[in-house]
Amino acid sequence: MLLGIETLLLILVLILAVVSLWIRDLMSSVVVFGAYSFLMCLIWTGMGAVDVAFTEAAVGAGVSTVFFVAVLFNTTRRIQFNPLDLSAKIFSAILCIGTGYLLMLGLSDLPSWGDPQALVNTNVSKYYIESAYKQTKVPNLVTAVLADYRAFDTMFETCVVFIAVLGIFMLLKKDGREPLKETSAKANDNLIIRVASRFMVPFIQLFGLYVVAHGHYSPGGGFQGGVILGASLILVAMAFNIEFVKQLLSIKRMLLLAVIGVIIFAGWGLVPVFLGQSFLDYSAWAALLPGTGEIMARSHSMLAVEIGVAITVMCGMYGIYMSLVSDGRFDKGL
Amino acid sequence: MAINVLAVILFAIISQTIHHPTVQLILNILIMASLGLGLFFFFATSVGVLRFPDFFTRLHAAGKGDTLSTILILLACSLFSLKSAKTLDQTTILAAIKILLIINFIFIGSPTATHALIEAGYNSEIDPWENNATRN
Amino acid sequence: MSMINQLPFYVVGIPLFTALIIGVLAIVQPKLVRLTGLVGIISGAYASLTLFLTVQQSGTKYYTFGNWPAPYGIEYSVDTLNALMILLIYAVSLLAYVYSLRSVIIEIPSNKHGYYYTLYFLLITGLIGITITGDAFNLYVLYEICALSSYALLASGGKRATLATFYYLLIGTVGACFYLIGVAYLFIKTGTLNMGQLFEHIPSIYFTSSILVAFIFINVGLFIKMALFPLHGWLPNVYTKAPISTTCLLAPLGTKLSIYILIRFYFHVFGPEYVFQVLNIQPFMVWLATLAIIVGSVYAIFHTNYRSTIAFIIVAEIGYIIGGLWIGHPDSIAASIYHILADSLMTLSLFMIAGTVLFYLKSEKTSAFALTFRQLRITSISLVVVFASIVGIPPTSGFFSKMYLIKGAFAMGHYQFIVALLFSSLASLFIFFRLFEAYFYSKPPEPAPSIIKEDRLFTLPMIGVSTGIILLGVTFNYWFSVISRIIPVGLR
Amino acid sequence: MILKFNYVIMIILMMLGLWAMIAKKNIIKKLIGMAIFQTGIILFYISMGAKSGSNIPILDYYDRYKPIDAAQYANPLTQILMLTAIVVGVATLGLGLTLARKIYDDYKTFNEDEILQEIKNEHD
Repeated sequence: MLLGIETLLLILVLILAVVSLWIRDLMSSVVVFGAYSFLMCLIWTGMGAVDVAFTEAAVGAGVSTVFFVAVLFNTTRRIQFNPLDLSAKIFSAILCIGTGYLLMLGLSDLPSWGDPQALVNTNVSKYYIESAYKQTKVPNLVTAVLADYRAFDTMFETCVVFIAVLGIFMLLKKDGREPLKETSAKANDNLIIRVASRFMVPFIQLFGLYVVAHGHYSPGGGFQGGVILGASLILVAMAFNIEFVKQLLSIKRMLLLAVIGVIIFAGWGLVPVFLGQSFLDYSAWAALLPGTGEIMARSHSMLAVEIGVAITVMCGMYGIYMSLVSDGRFDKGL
Repeated sequence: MAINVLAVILFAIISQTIHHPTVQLILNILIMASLGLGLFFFFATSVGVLRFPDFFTRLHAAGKGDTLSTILILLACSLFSLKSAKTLDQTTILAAIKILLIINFIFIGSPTATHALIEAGYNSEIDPWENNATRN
Repeated sequence: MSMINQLPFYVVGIPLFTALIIGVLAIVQPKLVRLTGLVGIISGAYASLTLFLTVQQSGTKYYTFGNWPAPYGIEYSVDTLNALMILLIYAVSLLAYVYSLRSVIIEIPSNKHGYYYTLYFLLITGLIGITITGDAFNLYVLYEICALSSYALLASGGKRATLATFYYLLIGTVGACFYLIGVAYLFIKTGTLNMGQLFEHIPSIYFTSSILVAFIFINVGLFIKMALFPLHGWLPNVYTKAPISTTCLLAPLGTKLSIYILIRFYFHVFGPEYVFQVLNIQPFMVWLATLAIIVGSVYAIFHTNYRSTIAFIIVAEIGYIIGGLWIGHPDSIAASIYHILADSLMTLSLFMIAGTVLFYLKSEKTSAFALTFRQLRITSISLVVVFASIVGIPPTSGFFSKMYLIKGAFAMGHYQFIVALLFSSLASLFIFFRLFEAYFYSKPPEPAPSIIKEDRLFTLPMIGVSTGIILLGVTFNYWFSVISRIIPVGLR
Repeated sequence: MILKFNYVIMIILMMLGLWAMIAKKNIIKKLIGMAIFQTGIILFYISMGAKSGSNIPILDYYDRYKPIDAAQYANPLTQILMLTAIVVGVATLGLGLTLARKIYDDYKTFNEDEILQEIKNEHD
């Protein structure tokens, strides 16, 4: 049983969820939602899911809050008062209670919280725990399963980020010809913030690269590292202005890099097909990488694949933020 | 920054003698003291945020107290990870140093964020609180 | 590994890599985008045809990704039904792609064609992926690939499309999440995600509540995705506001493939024994399908906008397939699988006609169709063919599916379903005559000045799909024998 | 019941999210509800893979060559599934926010009632 701090956190999480839905100001609601995500990631750490917690801290609490703020910044944070719509409330309440009842129905059947003998923990996952290190020489089992056993999922997951950024471009990107809208944003000329971010950004990027490269041995990997790298660019865009960050990574190059990241992943998996093995069978790379056996070839391939993921995710987060904050014009922002 | 230098020197000193009972005792006391202080400052911060009258004073409490208490608690974590290790090897020291690096980030990031918030508040012309009771 | 053994990968890999190459070309050399797409889709179609023939000869094909054995890695298992569906997807997407070569130019601003086609091919990848995969979670990921790319493609249709797509995004996420909850309940009791292994584990937990919950949630999730009657609210709005180029691809495949996934879950995960014997909900589901048919037809009659009408015809057709499936007679199940093929082609044809008329007349009111019959010859011929199929006139494919659906329903005593089928036929006939009478009775309005009449890129796929509808009907015996072999032994 | 406390919380979170998606009039609130709904599911998966008294699924340096007791490490499989789900979630959120943004551009409001009112006015 894991009761203890997790129980307390779960209750807190519930309270925060209610507050973030109930509060009558969108910006506050978003900030509370960020806190909710962060507490959620503490719970997951408590349950031993450090990689998931890391991702949630970077994605849920960090970047998605920034996305929300980027949208609210250009629009409105006010919530209009609505007359009470009783029938809609009753309808939705019935629907939710129905769903909840159905879920509760299955509750009696589920194994208790933290039971190591439950079938979910013994069937397939046991095999991963026992043999992943022998077969791939990667001590972080999550990375091993993510980038090798279930690499096909991960490839499409990278595609999802790519689709998101492409879709947002498709919907939001404006032609240069359209007239500029007057925004209240003025160029950020605060010296302290500039100096501080100028000081921090290299370290953040270094840390991002470390997370990508050290994913084999510690929590982290392509997604987390990519999000951190993207966040560093977002920080530059916030502290300076969009023109400045566009000099570092232009929009066109960002899109190109986002594709290239997916191509690195998929292409790395495609090479074994040409060598007569199945897709994503990294052991075939042993023939191409000098001095590696089949096991080490898997280990190295995972690094290559994670780099691809990191590039795509970095460009994805950066691209989504830039589109949202400048409404697809890429001239002015937060 | 100075705290890092101090801590690294501390690591160097204790790395030879970590299992000595006196060293263990000192480490325990250090950990407990910094944890306790950190928690105290956190508590004070929360009280300040809740009780202070306006935006600027509240942020003052939040910015200062939060930074200091986080630093203290992280320091305690760093020392604890040293102390609880079975043997002192690369991994343990690396973990301890990583936590110290987080302290650096907090040390720079948190005051800057507070500054940005205060400036935003100032620009959007929030009236600072004045103690009318004493003036009259 | 020989080329033949790689085929299950090729059918997914070719559109994926085409999408990636287009993604690069869109930035580097936009002129090559459309040509690359054509090459990609034709080679994919060739691969799928080869796969279908191979599977016909040598039985189920297995493909493991990363060479990991089945429950540990992700596995594709392609049986005849799978291969048939993939063939269908390629046939439809080839025709829709050819059609889109012209229509995208009209509908999408020229600087976004590269993005559009990248998403288009990723959508095709997702559609094939959900059909072929043998892993319950991989299915979810690919569903999201489909969903996200379709949100972007659908919302590019302007002001009203954005709002419709926003609701579609919310409800689509709920559908996908419900599916994920269902999978969670299965996963927690069995500890595996591989469909084959799930099938082995499930008989031991037939009478637990968690499998019931899993069944309900997977069903509801997929019902949302396929727009079965009480959950169809999102469909008409989305399909009437979105660009034609997108709906030509998505409307024929999106909803029908969800039904196919459902069939797959019934047959190869829960097992027909659980679905048709342990659970006693057959009458309820058939009534639901009956209601779907009647409601869809009634709404279709009352709408005067052409695209709204066909959106509700889709809702009714989904009722056919679900009803035929739940009747549980081998004839009706085979007919409903056959109807997936037929209905995909019919929907494709309907939307192509909608596009041609819309681009030419700039209106899709039923009264405007008078001009269609006068001036757009090939369009009107395909309109006659497709409505013949929807109503169920013998040489077309719609007749055969309807006949066997009625046969199955008669054998199992679900007479209300037969009544609904006949009612729906009458309703379609009514809709067709409303379009047709305009030719005789209403005075044709002057067409808005428009350069696009019947472009060859419009007529070619329309002729193709009309031929397909008739061919599918004429070669009915072949398809039916292919399909009947797939139905699990317990149901034959 | 107390042993399955986590599942109860997860169910309540999902009900909250679903309720917000249907009943809330503000479309940004709807998106927050969607995110809460997704986190509920992620919590479900993660908590079914948790084992009491287990370590994080990273093999210690000293344990790598010993025979491994599976009960000692948390279930890695559920975590991988949820990593994917989180990334899918943020991608969906990004697209949802984009659509919300476009809706705001068109109708100058986030409020559902006002949008529907405006559509009705356009028709008349």
